[in-house]
Amino acid sequence: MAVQAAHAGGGIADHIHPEPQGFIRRYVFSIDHKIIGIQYMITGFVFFILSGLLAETIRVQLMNHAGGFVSNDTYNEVYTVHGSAMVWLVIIPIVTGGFGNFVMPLQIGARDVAFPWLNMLSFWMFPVAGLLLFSSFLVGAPVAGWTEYPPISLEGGVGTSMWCAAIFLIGVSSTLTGINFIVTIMQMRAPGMTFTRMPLFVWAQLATAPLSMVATTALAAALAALFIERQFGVPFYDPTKGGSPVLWQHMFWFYSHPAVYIMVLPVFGIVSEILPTFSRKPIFGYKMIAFSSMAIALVGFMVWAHHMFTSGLAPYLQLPFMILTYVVAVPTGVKIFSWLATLWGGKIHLTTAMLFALGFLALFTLGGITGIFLAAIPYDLHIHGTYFVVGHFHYVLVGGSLTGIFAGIYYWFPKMSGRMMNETLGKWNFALFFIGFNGTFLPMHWLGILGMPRWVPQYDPQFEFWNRFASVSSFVMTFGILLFFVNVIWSLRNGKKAGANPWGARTLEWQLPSPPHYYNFKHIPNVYGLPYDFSLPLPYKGLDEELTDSPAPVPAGSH
Amino acid sequence: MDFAVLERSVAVVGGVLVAFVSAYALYKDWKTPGLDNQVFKVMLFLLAVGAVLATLAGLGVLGNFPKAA
Amino acid sequence: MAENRQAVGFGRGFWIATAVLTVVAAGSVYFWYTLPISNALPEAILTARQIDDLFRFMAAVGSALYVFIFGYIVYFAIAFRAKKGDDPNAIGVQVHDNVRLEVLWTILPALFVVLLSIISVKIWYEITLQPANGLVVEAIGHKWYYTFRYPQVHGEITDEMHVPLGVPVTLNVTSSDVIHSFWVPAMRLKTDMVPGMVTTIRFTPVRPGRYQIICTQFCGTQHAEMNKQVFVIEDRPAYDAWFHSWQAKNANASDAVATASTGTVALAGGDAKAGQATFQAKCSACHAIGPYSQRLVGPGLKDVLHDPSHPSLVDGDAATPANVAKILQQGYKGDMGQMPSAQMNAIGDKDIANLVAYLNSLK
Amino acid sequence: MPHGAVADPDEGQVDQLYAETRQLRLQGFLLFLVSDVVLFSSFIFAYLYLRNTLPAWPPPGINRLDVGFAAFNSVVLFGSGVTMHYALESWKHGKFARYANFLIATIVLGAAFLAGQGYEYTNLYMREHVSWSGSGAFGASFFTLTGMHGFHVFVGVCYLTVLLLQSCAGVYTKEKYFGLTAGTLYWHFVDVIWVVLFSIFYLI
Repeated sequence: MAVQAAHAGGGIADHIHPEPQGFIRRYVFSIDHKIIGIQYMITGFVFFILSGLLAETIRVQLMNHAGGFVSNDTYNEVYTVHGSAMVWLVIIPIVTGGFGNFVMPLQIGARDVAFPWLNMLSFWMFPVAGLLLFSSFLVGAPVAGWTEYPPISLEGGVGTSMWCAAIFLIGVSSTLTGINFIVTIMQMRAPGMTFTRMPLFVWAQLATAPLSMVATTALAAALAALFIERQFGVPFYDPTKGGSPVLWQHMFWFYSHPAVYIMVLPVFGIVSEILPTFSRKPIFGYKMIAFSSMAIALVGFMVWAHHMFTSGLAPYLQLPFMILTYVVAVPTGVKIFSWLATLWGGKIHLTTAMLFALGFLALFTLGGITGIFLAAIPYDLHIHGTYFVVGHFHYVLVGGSLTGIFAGIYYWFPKMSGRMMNETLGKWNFALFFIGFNGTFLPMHWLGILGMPRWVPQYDPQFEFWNRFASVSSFVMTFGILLFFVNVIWSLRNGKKAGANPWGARTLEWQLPSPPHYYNFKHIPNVYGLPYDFSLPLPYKGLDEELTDSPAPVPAGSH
Repeated sequence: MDFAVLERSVAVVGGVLVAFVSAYALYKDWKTPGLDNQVFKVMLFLLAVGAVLATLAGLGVLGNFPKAA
Repeated sequence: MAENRQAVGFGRGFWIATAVLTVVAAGSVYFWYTLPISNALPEAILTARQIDDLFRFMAAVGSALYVFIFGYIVYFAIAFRAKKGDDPNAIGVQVHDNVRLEVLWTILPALFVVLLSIISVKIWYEITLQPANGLVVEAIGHKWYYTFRYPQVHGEITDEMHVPLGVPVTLNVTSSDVIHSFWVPAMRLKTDMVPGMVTTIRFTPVRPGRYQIICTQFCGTQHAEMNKQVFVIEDRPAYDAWFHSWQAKNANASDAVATASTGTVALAGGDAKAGQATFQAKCSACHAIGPYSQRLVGPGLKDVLHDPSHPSLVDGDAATPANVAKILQQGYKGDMGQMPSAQMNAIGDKDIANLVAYLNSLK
Repeated sequence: MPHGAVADPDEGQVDQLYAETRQLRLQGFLLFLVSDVVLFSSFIFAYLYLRNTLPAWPPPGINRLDVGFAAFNSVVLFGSGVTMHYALESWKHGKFARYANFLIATIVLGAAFLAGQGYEYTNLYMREHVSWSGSGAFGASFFTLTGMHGFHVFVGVCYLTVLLLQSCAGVYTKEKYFGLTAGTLYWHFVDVIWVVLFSIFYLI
């Protein structure tokens, strides 16, 4: 066919090819965005289990003020790999590579992402990076925390260099995915889907993709410099050879602050889909939510030095960073209030997905508020590097991102697998997770204020009670998460058949069969409205006929 | 002939040449449409700037020469 | 639509919930403002009180806000839930926007940001602009302990840190190996100890007692054990006694490791002869006694103080004895390596004076 | 425009489709170049930061870089940018022989630049004893950045050679030549990065 010959390089017409039939081409080295999305999620959850075990090792060690469960060095390795893996191998790949790949092309009415082969390449860098990172345990894993501040990270064996290589690789993957998503969203929206008709999840991905692209590249530079300094003795960071340790901190945080938004913005998108669906209400303040995502992404590039208030920067340099960090509170506040207003006056169906979305709202808000404490230089001088910080970022990343990930899985699982998840198990999962989570991380704020530093395998006996409390709570949380995996595995076999649109949702992906066909859309639909108006007919024309007139069913498990 | 003088003369002459040609190309392309052409225009402009810098460096206006020891 | 909104959204339940939340929020504000933080963690310096006040302010506003957000989440989830008897296709109130509300919740946080900025900048100025005229102490981080230097005490004090009550302290911190951190929770102050860099914090202790110094920046295997204490001593004679005891104890060990990076070295009475010996022992590995261009690691130093073609030193200062002494004392982070400081070279003020005298004698 | 026009590709709107995929690839390639710019910018930031923390630059014992030869070498690279521009222009106007000449000139100039840089490295290493790992932040930043750039030039030279061979083999037509556009974009990018590197290393 002439069409194929003209587009051997990839692009829209690629999916006019016949569906691959072999197992390998179809499920392993697939170029289908849906399969790749699911691959990201499965791989991400495998690493999640591994780094979850590491987290429990930390909590067991801290049951006793004198430690004693593992040696100091092992403990240091454990939390370093725990942090690095959770950030780079779990949350970022799942929210961008996972949900972004599976959901975003379906929501914009595309047959695939812009560069399917590149997409496959980005995915395969991810498990390789993960293996590299975890195999550093065999040779002595890095110890200096996920931030790896030199000069301490210049010491030690080859493990830290492996860490550099692994993160570099995942960074390249992230950059390529960012490029892929930007082009996809800019170029491949269905006709009629203007920017102001895009679902908010797509907006969130559009805000995230430039962050992954630009910030991650800056991190790649920092990592490359660390790597060549470690391996070839080229002085960038070593002060005794003319380098500067603070240089690393600038370059690292220039990435790692936006990285927080890479981890959280897509989850904002997930929540912005779930809340209107289960409230049977349009999202409140669509434009403000979309705009605030972009504002957060933009300001996110200008606040990195708020992680460095104790690093000896010139005082006049610190002030603008503090104030810009405060400014982030405004768009974030706008989002939270808009979500609240979306709930108001709705017909709320408390499905598990909705519970997790509400849980996200509750936990993330608290993480945002404690962020203000850390942004205020006078108070940051007190709590920087303490358990307050640990509590804060776990509220943002676990309470925020991970809760949102669970919400997203409960929401889109029927679309991915064609089966419903068990709602009873799901509600137990939510309850145990929510209670255990708060019990684990809430006391940490107070511990930090009272003087417990982070990165310690032993600590002052006065903090023992709350540490034990946190550890026990973390077991509860772990049990809750275990139920999640049980639920997924059980539902894959035994879940109720989902049908096309079990939740009565209105975005495009729910107008397709579950799971969607290989090509997604036989005919690309025309879009003529926002997907959130429950009182109006669906704003799509030209959808595959067999689905357009099926009535919106009641969400399962809502009573 | 001193090699250093030669290379500087080439830098000056070549720099002027490159600056003029790229400025001319920019002028010719000024109204071309399309994303790629917009990028090309920025690139040509920067190229002209670079050539001017190289010329000035060759003339000794910018940058430092090692002192004749 | 309006009646509908009245009935569904702003009925009695909503106002009762709002009233309850307001009471709870007020309670939380009261809680934070009366919370006796200083019982749990003493406020040992002048600014600690203000820092705690900033905390109270943020905690009060934050928790009040949180009470409303969390409360409304729970209230909405219950009040607006789809009930068993409802029409399965029932939908919520179809509102998209409310410009007034959105402007309100953009402006209010923005105002809060402005207010908070003003308050924190004010407190932060007070922290940074503490008086500089008191005691100058230097703290050095090592793996995994702290040492201190006091004026007129030779060498490093390996004991706990002692400061007299009410005297402003200027603390210069640095590190001898990796990044450490100097945190006294009771002082609400922390600064990183970055190798190759001197960072200064200032404070005035106002409460006698014994407080923990803790390292919060990961520095290796025994990071968790890197603690020391700071004694704030009310009894001036007791402080003086401690001070004199260290003066005596370090009187001889003194020149092994000398005070660095602060204070100027007295150059009078430098002995060129002794300087030459020190030069041979400590400097000749990197510097030749030859012209500037005779480079080993650093430049030749034969006429460092008398060379008209090199009127300034590597750090750009004029080539004067005092500036040479400064480089000898503080070191210089060069590119072919580091010109070690007096501390790293293990030379004292006297040695510096001798060396300068020696270099000055070369022509 | 989003891809409504390809809703039914069976009708074979090849040129329409080419325009669309070309737009995709163009944007993708430009974004790739943007991320490469960020990579260079990060290292440039590192260089300027280190330079700023040191009291004197170049550090004592290291002479200032020889701007004369660098200016000469820069002109070589900038000249190759101009020839590349005219190579693409010639192709667009169907003057394939002229295109080949210009492209070969570009490749030669690019290779000459690499040789010049090799000469400069040798000179620095042998005469001035400046090395990558042994000369502090100076050697680290100079060799890393110019080395990275040199690597990009090398890749570019290879890339352009492939393009030359491909165009000889008839891969591109007068209408469909996105590969050549991408090559030109890449080569201009390499030039423009050098404008920055030349300024910050030799001129300030």
